[in-house]
Amino acid sequence: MIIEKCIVQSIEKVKSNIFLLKVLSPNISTKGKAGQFCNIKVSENDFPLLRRPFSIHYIENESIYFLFDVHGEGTNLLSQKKIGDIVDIIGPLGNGFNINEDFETAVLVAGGIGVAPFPLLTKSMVNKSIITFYGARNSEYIYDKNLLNINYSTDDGSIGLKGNVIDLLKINLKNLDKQKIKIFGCGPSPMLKALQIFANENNIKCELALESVMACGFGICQGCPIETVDNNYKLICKDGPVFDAKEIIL
Amino acid sequence: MIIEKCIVQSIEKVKSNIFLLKVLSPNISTKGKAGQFCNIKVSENDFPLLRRPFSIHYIENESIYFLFDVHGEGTNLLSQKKIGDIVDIIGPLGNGFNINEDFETAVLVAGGIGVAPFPLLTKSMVNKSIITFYGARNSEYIYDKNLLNINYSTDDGSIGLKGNVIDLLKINLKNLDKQKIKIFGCGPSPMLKALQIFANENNIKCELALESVMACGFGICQGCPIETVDNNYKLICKDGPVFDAKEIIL
Amino acid sequence: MSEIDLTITIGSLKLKNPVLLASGTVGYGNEISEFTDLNKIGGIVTKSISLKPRKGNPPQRIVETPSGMLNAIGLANVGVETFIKEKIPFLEKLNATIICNIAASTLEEYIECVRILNNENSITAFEINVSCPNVKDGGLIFGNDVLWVGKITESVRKETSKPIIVKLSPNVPKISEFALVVKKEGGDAVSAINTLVGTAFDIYTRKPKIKNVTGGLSGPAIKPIALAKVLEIKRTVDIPIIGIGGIMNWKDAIEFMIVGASAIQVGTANFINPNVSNEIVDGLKEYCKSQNIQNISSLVGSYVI
Amino acid sequence: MSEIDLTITIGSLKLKNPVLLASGTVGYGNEISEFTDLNKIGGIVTKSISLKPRKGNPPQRIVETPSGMLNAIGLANVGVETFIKEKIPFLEKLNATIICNIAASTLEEYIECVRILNNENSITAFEINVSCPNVKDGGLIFGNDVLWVGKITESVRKETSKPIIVKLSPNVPKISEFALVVKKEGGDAVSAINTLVGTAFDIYTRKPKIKNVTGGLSGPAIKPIALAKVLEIKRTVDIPIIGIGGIMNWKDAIEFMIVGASAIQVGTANFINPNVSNEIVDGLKEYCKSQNIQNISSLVGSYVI
Ligand SMILES: Cc1cc2nc3c(=O)[nH]c(=O)nc-3n(C[C@H](O)[C@H](O)[C@H](O)COP(=O)(O)OP(=O)(O)OC[C@H]3O[C@@H](n4cnc5c(N)ncnc54)[C@H](O)[C@@H]3O)c2cc1C
Ligand SMILES: Cc1cc2nc3c(=O)[nH]c(=O)nc-3n(C[C@H](O)[C@H](O)[C@H](O)COP(=O)(O)OP(=O)(O)OC[C@H]3O[C@@H](n4cnc5c(N)ncnc54)[C@H](O)[C@@H]3O)c2cc1C
Ligand SMILES: Cc1cc2nc3c(=O)[nH]c(=O)nc-3n(C[C@H](O)[C@H](O)[C@H](O)COP(=O)(O)O)c2cc1C
Ligand SMILES: Cc1cc2nc3c(=O)[nH]c(=O)nc-3n(C[C@H](O)[C@H](O)[C@H](O)COP(=O)(O)O)c2cc1C
Ligand code: FES
Ligand code: FES
Repeated sequence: MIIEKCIVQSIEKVKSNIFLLKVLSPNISTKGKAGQFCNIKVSENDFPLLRRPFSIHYIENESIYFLFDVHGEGTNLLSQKKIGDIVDIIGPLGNGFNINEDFETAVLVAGGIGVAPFPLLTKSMVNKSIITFYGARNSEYIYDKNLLNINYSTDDGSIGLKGNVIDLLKINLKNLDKQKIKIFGCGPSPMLKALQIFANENNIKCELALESVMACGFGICQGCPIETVDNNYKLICKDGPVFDAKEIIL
Repeated sequence: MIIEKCIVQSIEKVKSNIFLLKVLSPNISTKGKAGQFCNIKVSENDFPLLRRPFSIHYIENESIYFLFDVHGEGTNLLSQKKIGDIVDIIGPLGNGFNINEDFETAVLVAGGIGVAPFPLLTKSMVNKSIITFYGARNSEYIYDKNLLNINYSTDDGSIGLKGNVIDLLKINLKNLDKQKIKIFGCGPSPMLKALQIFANENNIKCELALESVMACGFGICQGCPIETVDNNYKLICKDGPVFDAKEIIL
Repeated sequence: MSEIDLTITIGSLKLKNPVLLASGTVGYGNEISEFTDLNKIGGIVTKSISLKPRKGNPPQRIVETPSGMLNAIGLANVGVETFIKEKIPFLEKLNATIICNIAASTLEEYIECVRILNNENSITAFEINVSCPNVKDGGLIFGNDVLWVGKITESVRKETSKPIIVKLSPNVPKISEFALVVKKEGGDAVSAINTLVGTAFDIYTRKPKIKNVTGGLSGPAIKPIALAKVLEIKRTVDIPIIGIGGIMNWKDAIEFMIVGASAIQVGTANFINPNVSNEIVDGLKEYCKSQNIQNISSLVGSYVI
Repeated sequence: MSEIDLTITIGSLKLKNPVLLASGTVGYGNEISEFTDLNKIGGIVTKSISLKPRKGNPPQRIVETPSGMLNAIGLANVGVETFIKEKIPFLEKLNATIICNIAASTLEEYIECVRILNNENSITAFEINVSCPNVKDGGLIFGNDVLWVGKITESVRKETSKPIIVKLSPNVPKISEFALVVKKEGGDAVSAINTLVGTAFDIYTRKPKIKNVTGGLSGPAIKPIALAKVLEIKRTVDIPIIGIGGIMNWKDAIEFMIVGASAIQVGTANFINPNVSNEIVDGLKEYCKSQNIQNISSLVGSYVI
């Protein structure tokens, strides 16, 4: 965990409402793993007060990429950064995906901006086969660089299956040996919940990357609990944000 | 009094720490007079909360100029505006200088950024002779465009008299007929106080442009009182910011 | 859907919509009328009036703080007599409800003020300010004492049949006790909240940034506190509440109504955007439309806990 | 000028400088030690410890507000036993003063906690939290009641000769009455302030943004209130004060010392800049140098009013 002042190398609107930020981060970039996140100070003053958490989208040489949705004031300010601006970033935070488990095919399931951590995950798994299921509102919300074997679903059918990504997954997963795959999920809560039920019912290995409002991002505020099956709380920032689907109650 | 969304036409650092902002303001520009001010929203969000007051520096066609010092957070944000940005401005506020009185020579006395309202005042007085006395820390803090007959003083003597602007004024005023002049002063409080004493003792017509922390700028918060000689309060924003030197207690 | 009904009823007080301008933040209406249509809002609460004119505190009276401001105006006002002569004529012409806010240093002064002003037809209701933090006499000595608040309510009640709204101090652990006593003594509503006591110092001169040393904190900074106070009253006392504190836009107004405010007052926001009250009225309408709400009054206290 | 003396004495408690980390905003020190040098600051106040472990409140526990945040963590903590076994070993190694913060739902629990923890040599002082707004039992029922605060102080005083600091609730009209009773019952200092009760609601779901409905407001928004509370105590009661509330940088720390704080605690700011406490120590030194202050203790209560 490092606090680093990073120079903005590029920032562009890659899709309706979706921005791609590239910063030079000699320190965090060498440590960051897929599924980890950074906590970013989006302004130089005290407004907004708290940092904003974003998944590490991609790492290339000494640069880190973040892919984000403009959501409220914080992401709006972040989207207005200019090349050369300095951004104060804490990272890498949390635990990444576990790719060392015994599986042959990684099944990546992304809902909307939940796609953010998957390019780095894809890059990290050189010796696995990868299938990606990517659901979004419509084609205007899809940004699919650095992904492999992508199947799409959209709410309006503008690209891929008209429907949600869980339906898409169910249709396509029939042909695979459920013992040899591992699902990695990231997206909005209802999607993660459906994915959790599906994976657990079918006894498929599954990890989910969760979100929570966060104050600190590294375990000191206790603001981000998630209930576990043994009736305890874990911290999403420190013990997650990636959890085994069998471990948590969504 | 108008609320107007104005487009930034230019913004430049004209001197160490001093910025010149030019905005397109078809409405306020036609009404604004020398000595009046505008209350500017320096950000698009609620930080900082209050507007910041600035004198009308100059008006040209439909454009208004503001000359300002970077002082704290608010002026810092204002200095970061870019061409094309929209700035929310309320103006013109307060009463300007009274130039219709009977005098031949206008004596403009500026301390530091207090020079701001004088270019428009100079422009307004076509049928008077004008002498300007301009004191500043050093030559790096002097911006003297659109002024006439300038005499300088600086704390370090880097330009003009080494000393303060009141000394400069006293030296140079000896040759003038005190009945035929009117002094217009703007600058930091100690300077205004000294100027007030000098003018009143010598029975010279004198108007002073005052400053005060302001919440509203147009008379509804009662936050900006100045004591008058008849033991009352007037509001700097509404009854001023220009006051007769005989009227107020500094 | 037919036209959305924005009217609000607070006892015998009928408002055409729930948006009021808060006392001390609009003077007597004249200046702000250059920026905003006062006929469009529910009403104006006038700057606190006292029996005699008050000069107010010496400067510096205000300072900005993070997402807020401190003020120690000290109830500067023209006094009852001049108010009637010079300010009411303007207010009378408006098609908005006029609520007259009254401040005093003694019980007798409250009574006297209400007695005199009760004759003014243009005044629809009284807001009794028992909670100004910036004066030596009265103010929080009254506002933080439940017995005094009861006594004042009881006494002014006898002087008028117009609606009485008591403006409560937030500087207490249980604001609902104060609302309860207002109800018991015949008050029609409470408004919550007035400002919180705060201060700020210059670290080089070591002097207070406002001459009065302490001032009242207002603005967005206090919104969470104000919401909690309104909710506390709503959950324990059956009395209409007017919500105040840090309302900057229509979303904030809705939030106050959800936790229990029948109407809201806009204070500090007027200084930054003097047309904000009109924008809030529009925003309320749009929100109701989008949420299929026919009567805005159905929002009041509609929280889901 | 010789080296500036940053040491502070609070009764028998000696601090190498006035900068402490506030309870609940640094856990037990481990995580934050990756970002900041804990040996450089005056001390750490540990997360409130209760006799038994507490899970804390269900999520959502926090929400950002204008220049502040609400939290309803609900005193989630490992309990005294685990604290001693698992957390103290790390704290012991630090060259900073360890102040153990204790929370409880009954008087007996306070007593029991202090009794057990009094044996731990690494604990230099106790901060008694009587002011947590986010728990059903204890919390503000104690903190807003001067009799309870007196009783708790008196009782824990009997259990330890280590310095006792009582952490006061700001949700009261006269905080100095609480400071007075702490002094009377043998407390060594008070810390002020804990968080203010606040809430926030979602205007579409109409649900509270934090599950506990209300939470505690912290951050820069409350700084003016906290400063006023510290000043009020300083002007009326002769007891050392530890100032807390919205301190984001060294300037804020100085402001608190000027109004009367002998030491200060940094809370919410740690979340945004986990190295801020070290930066504050540096800033205090620079300020003293620039202002020709030899002993920082001379700043305490040096306001000019
Ligand atoms: C571990 C983690 C990784 C994330 N990765 C990404 C990513 O790669 N790309 C992306 O676009 N978004 C990501 N998010 C969500 C992102 O943090 C929020 O969209 C962002 O904080 C919204 O801030 P705002 O000020 O624009 O919105 P506002 O709604 O104005 O924010 C208000 C408050 O709520 C919090 N908040 C709002 N939405 C969320 C959310 N979904 N999750 C957490 N906090 C939220 C904010 O942090 C802030 O404290 C991630 C969240 C977490 C926890
Ligand atoms: C009528 C009037 C005309 C002015 N004209 C000019 C001008 O033409 N050029 C220029 O550079 N400055 C001018 N000023 C001063 C200018 O308003 C302040 O420099 C500015 O508000 C500082 O804001 P800040 O956020 O940068 O500073 P901060 O110190 O961070 O501001 C904190 C608070 O104090 C207030 N404040 C600080 N200094 C002053 C001040 N000197 N006067 C009033 N309020 C202050 C701010 O408005 C804000 O509310 C004028 C002030 C007034 C009242
Ligand atoms: C400058 C100023 C003056 C005020 N004067 C009064 C007053 O005279 N009487 C009163 O009852 N409240 C007064 N208030 C309190 C406001 O009416 C309101 O209760 C408070 O500011 C909180 O609302 P806000 O956050 O929207 O400003 C004043 C507030 C401010 C900021
Ligand atoms: C997330 C969070 C948790 C807290 N937990 C505790 C606690 O366990 N015990 C306690 O005495 N105070 C607790 N506090 C209060 C702080 O110690 C401090 O008094 C308060 O936050 C005000 O300071 P600040 O504005 O610098 O944060 C907590 C504050 C926050 C924000
Ligand atoms: S965000 Fe602070 S503990 Fe997780
Ligand atoms: S600044 Fe509000 S009355 Fe002058």
